[in-house]
Amino acid sequence: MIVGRRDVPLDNDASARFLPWLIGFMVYLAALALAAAIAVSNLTERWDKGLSDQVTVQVPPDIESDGGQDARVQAVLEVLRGKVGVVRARPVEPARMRELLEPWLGSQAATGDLPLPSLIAVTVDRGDPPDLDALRAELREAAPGATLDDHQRTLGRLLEIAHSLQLLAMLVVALIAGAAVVTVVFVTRTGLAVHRQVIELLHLIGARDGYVASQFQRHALRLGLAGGVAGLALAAATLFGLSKVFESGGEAAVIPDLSLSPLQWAILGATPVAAALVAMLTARFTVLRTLARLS
Amino acid sequence: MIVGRRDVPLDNDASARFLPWLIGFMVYLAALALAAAIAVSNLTERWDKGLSDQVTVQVPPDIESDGGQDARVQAVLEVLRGKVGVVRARPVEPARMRELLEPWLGSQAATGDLPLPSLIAVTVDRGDPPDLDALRAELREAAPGATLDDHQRTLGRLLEIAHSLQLLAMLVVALIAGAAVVTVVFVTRTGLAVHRQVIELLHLIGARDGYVASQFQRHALRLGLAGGVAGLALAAATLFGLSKVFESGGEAAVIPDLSLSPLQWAILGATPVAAALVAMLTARFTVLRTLARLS
Amino acid sequence: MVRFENVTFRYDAGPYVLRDLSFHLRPGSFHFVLGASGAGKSSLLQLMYLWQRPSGGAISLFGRDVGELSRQDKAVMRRRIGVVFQDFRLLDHLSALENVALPLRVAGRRNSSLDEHVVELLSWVGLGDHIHALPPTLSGGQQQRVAIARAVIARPSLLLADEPTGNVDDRLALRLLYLFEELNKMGTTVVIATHNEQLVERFPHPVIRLAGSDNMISGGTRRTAGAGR
Amino acid sequence: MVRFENVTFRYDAGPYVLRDLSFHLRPGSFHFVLGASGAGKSSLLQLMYLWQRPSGGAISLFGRDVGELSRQDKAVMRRRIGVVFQDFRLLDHLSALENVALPLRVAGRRNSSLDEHVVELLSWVGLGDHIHALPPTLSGGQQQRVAIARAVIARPSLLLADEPTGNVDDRLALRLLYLFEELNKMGTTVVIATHNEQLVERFPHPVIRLAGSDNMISGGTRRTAGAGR
Ligand SMILES: Nc1ncnc2c1ncn2[C@@H]1O[C@H](COP(=O)(O)OP(=O)(O)OP(=O)(O)O)[C@@H](O)[C@H]1O
Ligand SMILES: Nc1ncnc2c1ncn2[C@@H]1O[C@H](COP(=O)(O)OP(=O)(O)OP(=O)(O)O)[C@@H](O)[C@H]1O
Ligand SMILES: [Mg+2]
Ligand SMILES: [Mg+2]
Repeated sequence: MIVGRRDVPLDNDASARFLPWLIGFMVYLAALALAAAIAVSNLTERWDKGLSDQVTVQVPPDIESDGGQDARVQAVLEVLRGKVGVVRARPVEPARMRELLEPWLGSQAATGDLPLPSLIAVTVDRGDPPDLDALRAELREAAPGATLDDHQRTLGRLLEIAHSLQLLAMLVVALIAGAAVVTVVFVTRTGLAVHRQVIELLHLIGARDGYVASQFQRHALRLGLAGGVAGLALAAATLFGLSKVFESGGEAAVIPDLSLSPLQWAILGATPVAAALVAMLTARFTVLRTLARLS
Repeated sequence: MIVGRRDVPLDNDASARFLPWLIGFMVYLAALALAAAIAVSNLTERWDKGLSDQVTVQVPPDIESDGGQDARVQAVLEVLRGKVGVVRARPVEPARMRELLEPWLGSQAATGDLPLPSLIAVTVDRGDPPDLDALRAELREAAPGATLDDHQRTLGRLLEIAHSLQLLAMLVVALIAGAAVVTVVFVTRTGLAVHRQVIELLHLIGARDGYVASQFQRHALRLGLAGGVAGLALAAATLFGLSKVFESGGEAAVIPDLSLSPLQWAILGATPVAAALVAMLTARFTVLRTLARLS
Repeated sequence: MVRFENVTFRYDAGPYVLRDLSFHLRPGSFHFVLGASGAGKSSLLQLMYLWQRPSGGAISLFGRDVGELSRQDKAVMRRRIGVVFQDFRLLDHLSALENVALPLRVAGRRNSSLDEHVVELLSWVGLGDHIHALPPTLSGGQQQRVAIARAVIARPSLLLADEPTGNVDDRLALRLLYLFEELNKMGTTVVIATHNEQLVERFPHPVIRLAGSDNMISGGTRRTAGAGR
Repeated sequence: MVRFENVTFRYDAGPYVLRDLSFHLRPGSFHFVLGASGAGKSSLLQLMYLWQRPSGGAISLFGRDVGELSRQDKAVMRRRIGVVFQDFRLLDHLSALENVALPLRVAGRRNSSLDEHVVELLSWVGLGDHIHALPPTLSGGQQQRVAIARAVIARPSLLLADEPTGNVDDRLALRLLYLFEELNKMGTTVVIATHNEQLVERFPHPVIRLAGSDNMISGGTRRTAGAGR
C-alpha cells in the first residue's frame, strides 16, 4: 500500500493537465513550420537544379522561309557547342514549347498554326561560365534576332523570397523550441515552488538529489511525450490534407511539393521526442540546481 | 511602509518572468499567421476581381492576309456583344499581350515580328452566364479557329489552395488563442496553488473576493500586455522585412501583397490587447471560481 | 454574541466531532475550551469564524443566524473576529509589521498613526527587535506572538485563539493571557482553546470542556451556563 | 556522538544566535534543551540535523566532522537521524501511515512486515483510528504525533525533537516522553528542545540551557558535562 504512490504529488498539479496541451500545441506548430521550410527547400532545389545553370537562346521565327529557321538554329548550335563553359546545348522540342505556352495561349491555339520561335536550352558551367555578353554578340551574328536569356536574374529574386520564407520558418521553429524550454522551466520551477516543502522534507530525511529529480523528470518526460505525440499526429493529419489540396492544383509550377522524403518525415517525427527530451532534461537540471542550493 | 506592497506576492513568482515571454511568443506567431491569412485573402481578392468573371476568346493569326485578322476579330465581337450574360467584350491591346508573353518568350522576341493571336477579354455575368459551349460553336462559325478559354477552371484550383492556406492560418491563430488561454489558466491556477495559504488567510480576515481577484487580474493584465506588445513589435519588424523582400520580387503575380490596409493593421495591432484582456479575464474568472469553493 | 443551538458537526461523512452542542457566550465574556487532542476544539473555533458550517443545529453570531449570511455579509463579519490559528498562518513574504497590519488594510483603514500602534503592540509581545523580520526567520514562539498580535490589532469584538501559548514558555504565556484579559476588559468576547491546564487554573474563567463526540459539561461549564444564559 | 567545539552561529549577517558553544553528547545519552522563545533551541537542532552550517567552530556527528562531508555522505547520515520538527512538516498528500513509512522508503527498505510495525507505532501514539487519514484532516496534536512516529520509525541513532509536546495535553506528553525513553534505552541518543519545564522536572536528564547569544550553562548542563566528557 506504500509503494506505487509518488512522493511528490505532481500528478495532481495543474501542470499535469496543461503541459501536454502546451507541448502538443508547440509540436504542432513546429511540425508545420518545419514542413513549410522543407517544402520551400524542396521547391527551390527543384528550381535550382532545373534552372540555375540554364540559359535559353531564342531564335525568332522566319516567317518567309521555313527551311531558313532550321539552318539558323544549327548555326546557333554550332557557336554554342564550341564555347568553353557551355556544358550542353539542345533545341527545345516544339511539343515541349507548346506545353510551356499553353497556360498563356490556350490549348487549342498551341496546337495550331502559330509560328513559334525556336528555343535552345543551354546548360552552362556556373563554376566557369562563358562571357554571356560576348556570346550574345556572336549569336546575333550567327542568326540575326537571336537572343540569350539568363534565367538566373529572375530566378534570383524568387530564390531570395523563398530563402527568406525558409529563414522565417526556421526562426519560428527556433522560437517554438525556445518557448518550449521556457514553458518547461516555468512548469518545473512552479512545481518546485508548489512542492518546496515536500522536497525539503525528502532532502531532510536523507533522500538523494537524484531520487527527487527523477520524480520531476519522469513527470516532464511523460507529459512532454504525450503532448508531443498528439501534436505531431494532428500536424501529420494537417499536412496530409494540405498535400491532397496541393496535388489537385499541382500543375502550377509555383506550388510547393509537400511530398517529403523519408528522412524529412523522420525529422518531423523526431519533434515530439525532441520536445519530451528537452522537457525531461530541463526538469532534471532545474531540480538539481534548486536542490544544490539547499545546504 | 505598508501601502504599496502586494498582499499576494505574485511578482516574485516564476510566472512574472515567464508569462511575458510566452505571451510575447504567442502574439508573435499569431500576428504572423494573421498577416499570412490577410495577405492570402488580399491576393485571392485580386484574383477574384481580376479574373473570376473573365473568359478569353482567342482568334489565331491569319498569316496570309493581314486585314482578314481584324475582320475576324470584328465578327467575333459582333457575336459576343449581342449575347445575354456577356457584360463586356474588348480586344486586348497587342502591347499588353506582349507584356503577358514576355516572361515566356523573352523581351526582345516579344517586340519582334512574331505574329500573335488576337485575344478578346470578355466579362461575363456570373450570376446569369451565357451557355459557353453554345457560344464556342457560334464563335467558331464567325471566325474559324477561334477558341474560348474559361479561366474559372484553372483559377478555381488556385483559389482552393489559397483558401485552404487561409483556413490553416486561421486555425493556427485559433490554436494560439487557445494555447494562450490554457497558459493563463495554468499560470493562474498555479499562482493560486502556490499562494493558497495567502488567499485563504485573506479570505479569513475578511477580504472580499474582488480584492483577491484584482491582485491576480492586474498581474495577468500587466504581464500579458508587456509580452503582447513585445511580440507584436517583433512581428511588425518581421513583416516589414518580408514585405521589403517581396516588393523586390514583386513582378510575379503569385507573390502575395503584404501591404495591409489600415483596418488590417488595426486588427494586427489589437492582438496584444486581446491577449492581455484574455489573460486578465481568465485570471479573474479562475480566482473567483476558486474562492467560491471556500466556504 | 455567540449562540450554539443543538449544533452537531462532522467533516464530510466522517464521524461526529461535535454532537448536540448548545451554549451562549455573552458579549464581554471570557471562555476557555478544553479537551484532549482531537476532541474538537479547533473544529469548534472553525465554526465560530465561519470556516466550517454546522452539520446540524444553528449558530448565530452578533445576533445573526450564520446560515443566512451572504458571502459579502460574511466578509464584513469576519473583520470583527480576530483569530489566532493553531498553525499561525502568517504570510511569509510580509514582515511582522505588515502581517500584523494586514487586518487594518483589508478593512480599508490606512492611517499612518496605526503603524505606531502596530509597533507598540509588537513591542508588547516582545518582538520590538523583530518588526521587520519575515516570519520564516522567526522562531516558533516568535511567530506565534506575531499571530496573536495580528488577531488583536483591529480590536475585534470576538477573539478566538487556538492553543495560543503552545510554543512559548510559562512566563510568556502568562503575559499573553494578560493581553487577552486586557482586551476582554475593553469589551472583547474571548474564547481560548488550550491544553495548558495550569494556565486555566490561574484564570477563573468558565470552561467549555469537549470530550470527543459526547461533550461533557464540566464543573467549568456550569459556570459557562451561568455566564451564558 | 554529537560534539560541538566552540560553535557560533548566526543567520547570514544577523546577530549571533549561538556563541562559543561546546559540548559532547555521548552515544545513548538523553538531553533536554531549554531556553526562552527565540533563544536558539531550534537553531541548535538545525545544526545537528545538517540544515544549517555553523558560522564558526566545528561540529562532529557520529565521529565525523560535518564540514568535510559530501552531499552524498550527508544524505546517508541524515537517514540515521530522526527529527520531530517544530512545525511537523508532514506531507499533506500522504496518509499518516505513508508519512510514517517515508523514511523507510527513502532508505530503500521495502519490507511489508514493516507496514505492520508502522501501524503498531501509530496505535501506540493513539492514532490507531487514523492511519489512513491525510494530515490536513488531523487535529494539531494528532499531526504532532504522526511527526513523532515518523521520526522514530527507522530506529534512528540520533533523535532530535523540537517542542514535541506543544500541541498535546499533559497525559499524552508523558506518554510520548516514555516512548522517547524507551528508544533511548535501546541505544538511541535523544535530544529534546522544549518549553515544558514541568516535563523536564519529571525526567532526570541533563539539560542544555540556552539564553540567547550568551549561553548559560545551567545546573542541568553540569550533568551534561558529566554525561558528555
Ligand atoms: N479537515 C478535516 N477533515 C476531516 N477530519 C478532520 C478535519 N480536521 C479535523 N478532523 C478530525 O476531527 C477531529 C477533531 O479535530 P480538531 O482539530 O477539532 O481537534 P482539537 O481538539 O483541536 O485537537 P488538538 O488539540 O490536537 O488540536 C479529529 O479527530 C480530527 O482528526
Ligand atoms: N531563518 C532565519 N533567518 C534569520 N533569523 C532567524 C531564522 N530562524 C530563526 N532566526 C532567529 O534566530 C533566533 C533563534 O531562533 P530559534 O528558532 O532557534 O529559537 P527557539 O529557541 O527555537 O525559539 P522558540 O522556542 O520560539 O521556537 C530568533 O531570534 C529568530 O528570530
Ligand atoms: Mg486543534
Ligand atoms: Mg524553536
